[in-house]
Amino acid sequence: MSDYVLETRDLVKHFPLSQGIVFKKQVGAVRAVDGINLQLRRGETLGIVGESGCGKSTLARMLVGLETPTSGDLFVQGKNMAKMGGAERRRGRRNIQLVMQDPYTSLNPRMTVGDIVGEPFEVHTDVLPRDKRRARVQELLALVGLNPDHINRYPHQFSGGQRQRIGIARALALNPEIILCDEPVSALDVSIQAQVINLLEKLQDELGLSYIFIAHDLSVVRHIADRVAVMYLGKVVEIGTEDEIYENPTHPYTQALLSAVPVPDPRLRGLRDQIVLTGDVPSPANPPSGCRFRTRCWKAQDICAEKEPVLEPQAKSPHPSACHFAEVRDVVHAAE
Amino acid sequence: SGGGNDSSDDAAGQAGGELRIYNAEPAFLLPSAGDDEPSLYVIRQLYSQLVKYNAETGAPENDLAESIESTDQKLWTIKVKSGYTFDNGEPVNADAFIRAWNFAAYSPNGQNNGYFMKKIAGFKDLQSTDPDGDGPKKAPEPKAKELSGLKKVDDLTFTVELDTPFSGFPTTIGYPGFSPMAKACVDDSEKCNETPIGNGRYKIEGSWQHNVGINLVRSDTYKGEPGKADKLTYRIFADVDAAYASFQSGELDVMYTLPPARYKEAKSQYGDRLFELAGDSLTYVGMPIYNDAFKKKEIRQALSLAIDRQSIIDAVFDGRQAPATGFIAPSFQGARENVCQYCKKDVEKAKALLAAAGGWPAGQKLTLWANAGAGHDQWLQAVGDQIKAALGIDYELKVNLQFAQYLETADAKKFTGPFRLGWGPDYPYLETFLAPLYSTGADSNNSTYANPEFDSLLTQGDGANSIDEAIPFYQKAEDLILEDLPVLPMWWRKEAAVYSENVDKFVWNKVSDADYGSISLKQN
Amino acid sequence: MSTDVNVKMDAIPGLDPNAMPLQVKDLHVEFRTRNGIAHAVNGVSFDLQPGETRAILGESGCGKSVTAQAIMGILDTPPGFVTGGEILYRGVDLLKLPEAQRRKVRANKIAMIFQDALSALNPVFTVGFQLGELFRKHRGMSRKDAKARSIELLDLVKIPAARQRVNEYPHQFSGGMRQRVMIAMALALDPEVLIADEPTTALDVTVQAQIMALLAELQRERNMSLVLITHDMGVVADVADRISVMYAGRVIEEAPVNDIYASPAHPYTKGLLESIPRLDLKGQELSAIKGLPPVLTNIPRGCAFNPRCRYAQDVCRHDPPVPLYQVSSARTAACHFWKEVKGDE
Amino acid sequence: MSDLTSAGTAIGGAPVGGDGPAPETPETGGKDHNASLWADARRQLVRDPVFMLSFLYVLVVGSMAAFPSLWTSQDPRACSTDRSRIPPSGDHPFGFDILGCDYYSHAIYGARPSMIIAIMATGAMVLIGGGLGLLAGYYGGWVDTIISRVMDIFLSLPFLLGAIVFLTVIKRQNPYTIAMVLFLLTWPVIARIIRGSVISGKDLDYVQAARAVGAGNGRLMFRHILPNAIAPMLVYATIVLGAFVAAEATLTFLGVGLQPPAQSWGIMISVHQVYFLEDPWLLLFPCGLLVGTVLSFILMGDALRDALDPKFR
Amino acid sequence: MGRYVIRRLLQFIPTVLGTMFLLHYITSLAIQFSGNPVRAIFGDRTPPPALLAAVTERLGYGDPCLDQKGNPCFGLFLDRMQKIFSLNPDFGVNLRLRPVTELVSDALPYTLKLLVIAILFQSIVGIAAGVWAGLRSGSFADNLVKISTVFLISVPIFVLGLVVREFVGVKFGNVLRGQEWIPEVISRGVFSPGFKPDYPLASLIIPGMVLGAVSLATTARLTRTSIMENLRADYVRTARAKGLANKRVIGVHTLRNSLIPVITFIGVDIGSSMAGAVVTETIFNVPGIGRLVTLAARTGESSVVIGVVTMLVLVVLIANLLVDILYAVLDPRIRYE
Ligand SMILES: Nc1ncnc2c1ncn2[C@@H]1O[C@H](COP(=O)(O)OP(=O)(O)OP(=O)(O)O)[C@@H](O)[C@H]1O
Ligand SMILES: Nc1ncnc2c1ncn2[C@@H]1O[C@H](COP(=O)(O)OP(=O)(O)OP(=O)(O)O)[C@@H](O)[C@H]1O
Ligand SMILES: [Mg+2]
Ligand SMILES: [Mg+2]
Repeated sequence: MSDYVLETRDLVKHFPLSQGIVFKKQVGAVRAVDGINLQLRRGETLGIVGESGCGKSTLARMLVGLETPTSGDLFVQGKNMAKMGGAERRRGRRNIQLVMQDPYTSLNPRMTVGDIVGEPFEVHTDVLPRDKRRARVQELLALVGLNPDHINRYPHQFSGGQRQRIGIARALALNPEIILCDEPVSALDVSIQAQVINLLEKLQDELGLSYIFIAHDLSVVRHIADRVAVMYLGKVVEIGTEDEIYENPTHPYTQALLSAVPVPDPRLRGLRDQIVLTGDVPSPANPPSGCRFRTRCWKAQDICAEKEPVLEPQAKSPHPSACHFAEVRDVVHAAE
Repeated sequence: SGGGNDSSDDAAGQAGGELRIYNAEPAFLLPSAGDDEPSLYVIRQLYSQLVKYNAETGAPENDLAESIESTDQKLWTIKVKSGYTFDNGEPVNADAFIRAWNFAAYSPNGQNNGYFMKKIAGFKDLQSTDPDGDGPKKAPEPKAKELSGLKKVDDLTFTVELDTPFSGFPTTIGYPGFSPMAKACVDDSEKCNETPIGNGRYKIEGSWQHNVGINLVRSDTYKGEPGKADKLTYRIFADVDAAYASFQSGELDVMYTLPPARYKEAKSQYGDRLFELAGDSLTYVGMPIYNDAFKKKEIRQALSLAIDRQSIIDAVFDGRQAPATGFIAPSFQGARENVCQYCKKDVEKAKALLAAAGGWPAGQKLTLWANAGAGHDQWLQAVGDQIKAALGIDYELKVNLQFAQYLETADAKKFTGPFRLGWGPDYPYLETFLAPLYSTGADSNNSTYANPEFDSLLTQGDGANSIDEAIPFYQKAEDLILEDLPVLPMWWRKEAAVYSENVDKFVWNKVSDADYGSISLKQN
Repeated sequence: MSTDVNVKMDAIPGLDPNAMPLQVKDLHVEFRTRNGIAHAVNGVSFDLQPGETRAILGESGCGKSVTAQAIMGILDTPPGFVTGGEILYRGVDLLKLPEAQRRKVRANKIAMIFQDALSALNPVFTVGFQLGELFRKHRGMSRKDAKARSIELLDLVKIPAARQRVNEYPHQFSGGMRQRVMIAMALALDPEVLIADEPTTALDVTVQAQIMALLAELQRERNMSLVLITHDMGVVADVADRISVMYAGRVIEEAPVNDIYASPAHPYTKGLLESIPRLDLKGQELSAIKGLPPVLTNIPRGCAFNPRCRYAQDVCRHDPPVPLYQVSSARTAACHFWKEVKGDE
Repeated sequence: MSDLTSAGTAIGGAPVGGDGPAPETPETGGKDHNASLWADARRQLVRDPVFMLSFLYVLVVGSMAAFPSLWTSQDPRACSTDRSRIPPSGDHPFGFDILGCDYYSHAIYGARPSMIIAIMATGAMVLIGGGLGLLAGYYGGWVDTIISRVMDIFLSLPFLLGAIVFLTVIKRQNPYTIAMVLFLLTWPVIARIIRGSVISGKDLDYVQAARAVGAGNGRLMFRHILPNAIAPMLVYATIVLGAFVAAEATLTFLGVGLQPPAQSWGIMISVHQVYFLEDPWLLLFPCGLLVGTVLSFILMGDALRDALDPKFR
Repeated sequence: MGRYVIRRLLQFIPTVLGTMFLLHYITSLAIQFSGNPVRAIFGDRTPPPALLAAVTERLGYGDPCLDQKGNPCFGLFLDRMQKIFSLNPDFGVNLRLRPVTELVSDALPYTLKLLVIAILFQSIVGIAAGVWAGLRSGSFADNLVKISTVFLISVPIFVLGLVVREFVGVKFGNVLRGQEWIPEVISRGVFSPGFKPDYPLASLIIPGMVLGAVSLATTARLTRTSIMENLRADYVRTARAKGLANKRVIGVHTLRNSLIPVITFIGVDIGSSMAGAVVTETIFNVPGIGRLVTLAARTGESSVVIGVVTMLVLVVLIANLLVDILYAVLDPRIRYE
């Protein structure tokens, strides 16, 4: 049963939209996350990609307990979080830690690095006796490649990349098994980004961590992920191993997304099979009927408006893909 | 209108022009209700009474009255001159007076000047009484609606019967509270308050513009001596300093008072045009005789002797007060000079008296009381300083009660130390300085002084056949309180008025103060 | 009505229609701040042929936007000051022109698109007003005509229902739409040069593709020269003709697009290219540039890149590589060891 | 292997360009400086002559209030009407007031009530107003609704009018009651400021990060949210402190403030304002002291604002 | 937009009721603890108890709950509310038997005029000074505005008022009044030491300016910072890049955005200006609301205090509403929420 360190079943988060003058009544909801099933294996990295606003962060926030799901279940090591008692749940939560997107805003500017990294110990006082904490913090700093002597410095005395390392050290403090990275490098410069990715990979090797890695940048996800889930408007539209998604995408949205990624090679100019989507992402408060992607899809037929495709392997898709007309198309290597 | 241009240049000055007058906001323009200075200043021009006072001597002279006579000082017969009318044409006759006085006395009408009717027989029956004493929702109707002491004889004659004989009665009825009132006015007194229906030298133009001004014009129908100026324009100010600024800017012709701090300046700047006169308003420091600490008269005498009144007057009032040397205003008939032997500072004697009385309880502070926001704290503090310096009694001030609460404290006899209060005469008769303040159980006897000898002297004075006969009794009564000092008389207000260059002849009535109707303006 | 009516560029003395539309020579810009003088641009030179796309590449803070602002003449002064160099538009040094004349060059001849379209559009005026303003002030059109032209422009940049949307406010548009509005605004007066400062950084990849495609199409139609500022090596590879790579306020390498990607001649360019995750390197560690970008108030002596450079020798710590080394006829690089770098594959 | 550990040592002062924020979140740039905010601010303030002068002045006034006997050996209550309004002289640098009390010692002793009122009212405002603002902003929902409505009620009472009504009712006008009334009428302002900062602060990334780690409400509020809200509050508090010193005088002028024989600058001014044409020094000395104090506080607040606001660097 | 207004209006109700109850309770406490305000109208003369009782009853201070210390007098409050919110609003009478509605309708026009002058003065001069300083930050102009505004803020308003009345109204005015050629509106109207019924508007100009002085300082400072901030905004840069003239860049693109916080301030400040009118009206003898309420509070006329302050609160709230609407007009981001 617990093959998975983490599993979600039909996880849903709706943000109510209310209206009314005196008594507020709910008139609808932003369906930020709308029924998501994911499994994360031990030691694996699951990448999640998707356009801005598709619900990636909301999903991440539910996983770490910052947001209560509207419905659905979250299993950590086979145990349902919702059914756990307070203390047990707290212990369960420790197992999932978060690395946030922006290293400039996610560290309290008024706390020293030592305080920031040591905060988990102050909150979960049973983890480590007080006198051992400082040494542990220094160990953590060393682990993420920072000078342990800098324990009394403030975040602003560090560069972006270093700050992101502080954030990672904080996430590691409680010895979690799962680390959730919500766009951990998108705020960093290209030259710095690589440092952080290298560190994350190193830590996974050393500590046997499982990652959920959320990103905009498809090439980064490809570099780090074992499996990739593609999200569109609160739903996963395609999921598979990194090879399956990048080499053999079957969902039109995944194909469009991949084809839009610029390739840093001028020789491929004009040779790539670029699919330029028209129109904007519809509002999650009022998603299209049936297949949510149909408004921008070049394959859309009547059925797409009527029937919502399910996320499972299709006739022409060996891996799960939520499209009635799923079909492999090589967009990355079009030229070759 | 009312042109005086053709008439010759007589001594009283020419008629005409607009006199711009400083005033504070009156409380009421209804003669039965207005009892404060600003109200009276307007009402006196709108209404005339049975009696008026001689500007120089203050002696009462018949005005609307043809005659006022009595044989026993108890039943008075009053004849009214004929031909006088109200602004609305109603005649001024015996009914007009009876109507007005009944209206004032009937307590549900809530007229402030009802108080002045209380010597008239039957007054008690017009007061609603509260049987259980703690105020049911609606007070019961009084027993009667009309004063039994008022009787109409004929159209122009009526009789007034008093409860007890009172020789000063004819003097008192010059007070505007005794004005006649038109029927229309009594019927709709609220309207009459806004747009008075008077019988005086002036009548209102438009109606009362609250907080802004009141405009009067000379009444054409008035049969007596007409007013000088064509118009009297009262400008209403909430703050004397602001008014003085207006005066300095040439926007006012007469100010009947001055901001205390500007007295010196006004004196040097306006010279002759600063009118000064010893006044008759007393400021006193009452002694709570009901409090053990003040029971001994030596204590009261010692306190009085510790105070240097003149020096306080110089420091705080720029000399604008006259130290009190007795209980009766110096300008009043029957007043004597320097009768108060305890009103001069004499530290040695004060100490001796204090010692004789057994001294002041050690460590106890003397609490000096005054009402808030009226500028009394300054001089009271000086009084405290002087007592402290002379007798070593430390003091504290209790000056934060608003007037209403302060007066309630007075009524409830809850003062814990000397308290400041003032007294202005109701009528130019020396009795007004004695009976209401010191006779046993009198309304304004806030010190609870009680001396049967004093009371009987007053009764004898009231029953005397003439004022001249009455005065010695009153003086003897004054002698008693001069020794007992139920209150420490502090000073008499000095009237100080300024007038502008436009004013030709300034007239100040000894009793009723600035007489705007008689002030003439320069004509050019 | 406006003084800007019928701009006669010939009025500018020395204007040479055959000269290059834009040429920047040894531009220097500094910011005088409380923490010292920040040398944001230290000798930037490049030129631009008609119809050409010039990419300016570099990481955050290297002075790309400041260069663009200096060209437009919209630096915040103070604290920013142009302290040297020339900016030539068709042979005329814009820096020497009086403000009134310089103003006529803006939008008419050289226009600019900003990075963050939401903050670059005035939130309190409708899109139509902000577009129409250009026609009214520069072309003296009436309100009505200006509006009609605005609608045409919105159509041009493929905004659906332009007629209605012209009366809406910027916050009512999506990110991609706003950027289109910015483009429309820049193209309104048919400029010869368009400077696009990271036009797609804030956008999703799918939208980025739309915008880049649109820009390319419009550029082709109008034979406009384009200065494309970005830090995305991928975007550049697709559209640029020539590339200038900036580091610490200087152009450290300048070359035709293919040459740079094939064989970078500066270790920084090389590092940048190597740090991009690539398919063939999957599973391996990425090669990162070590260290941190320099602080502009305190740029290292010698070659600014020397503390992070794996080729650095003593000479790099003392002598700045000025002037640039001519790598080939069309290429320059600011590295003493460009040969080694280029050969070291 | 990458050589990352050495990178940290390369950093000296505050990083400028290279460490700039991500393009998507330009406004976070200021955050860079936050931690050293106070250190930076202090450094800047010490160099600011206006601030230092104001600070010095406030120190002087503060010491008058705390230790009046340091400044004068005269008893301000030793008065004699014989010396009324004698102009300044060597022995009595401020002369005598209307009751013949030494004006200089009155001014010295008068500092205390003014300062007590200002400090107590500001203190209560910061603690209670700030606390309520914190609760309202942090918990939102009905807590916020109730606190906000109460705030509205107190805010809609015009300040001076409210003070007059309250003080005439209270009757006991001493520094404490006046401070209380000033507090009652002004706490919503601070509460609003704090509420605003808390609302914007509680969604900050680092607060979310702490919450994700499992931090409780108390920790989030006091460790993470509040420290950030303190800067704007402090700036405002300084300015308000000055305003309160002036308010004491105005209330006294309106007759609802302190009453003699208490000593305060407000009393000195309102008692002697009528003499300002005749003996202007009677007004000038207390007014000068008062205006100086208010000015100092406001200038301090201004300097603080500039020093704390990264935008003005 | 309409919704927005309605919502704001509905939000008023608890505020207004709450404020009225607060005032009601305070004034009831005042009567409970310090006694019958009616007593004051008889002054030094102690009135016969029957007379006092009669007058008390007539003026509406006869409710027995006013004798119980601490009693919030809900019944009385409900009675009052009923009268106030009936078809013929009745706020009661003052001690001189004048209806409060009449008192307010007499006084309000003066205060409103004063306010309008103050606000005009404060906005025009304040914004002009703020823009001037903001455009030249660090220059002499900037420092001048900075210093003079702080100074204005720190001088108590009554001292300012007195000095202005004596030196501008009296002294300088007298010089003008000596000059034949100066029109009377100026010499006798504008430069008078206080309100004059003959020049009901002109004579309010200087008092209005004094009233506006304090807020003027704040307005100027706010405008200055706002301008300085907005000058750095990206869209201002865009406007420059569009080749617009400097005048337009500032006048159109910077100013409107900068004025949004200023207008909010001015709106919120109306309440405190009303309060400031207490002092100004006293010094310049303006028969307005401020004076009315001060006197009423002193004499404990609770009906007047409640009536006047309630109406003031309404004015303040309505002003705030107007500002909110104006705000929405100026800032479309709010309008379309
Ligand atoms: N607290 C909230 N209340 C209402 N709506 C919300 C809330 N948080 C998120 N949303 C909405 O839910 C949707 C998903 O947001 P989310 O932040 O998860 O997107 P994302 O995929 O992380 O986007 P990005 O790539 O921009 O970070 C968005 O439309 C967003 O507006
Ligand atoms: N107004 C300013 N005041 C002070 N310094 C400034 C100002 N504008 C820019 N700078 C500094 O100039 C340097 C270059 O900034 P610039 O905006 O050109 O960077 P960029 O290359 O465009 O970076 P990005 O990719 O982040 O947009 C930076 O260090 C920045 O801090
Ligand atoms: Mg996100
Ligand atoms: Mg930039």
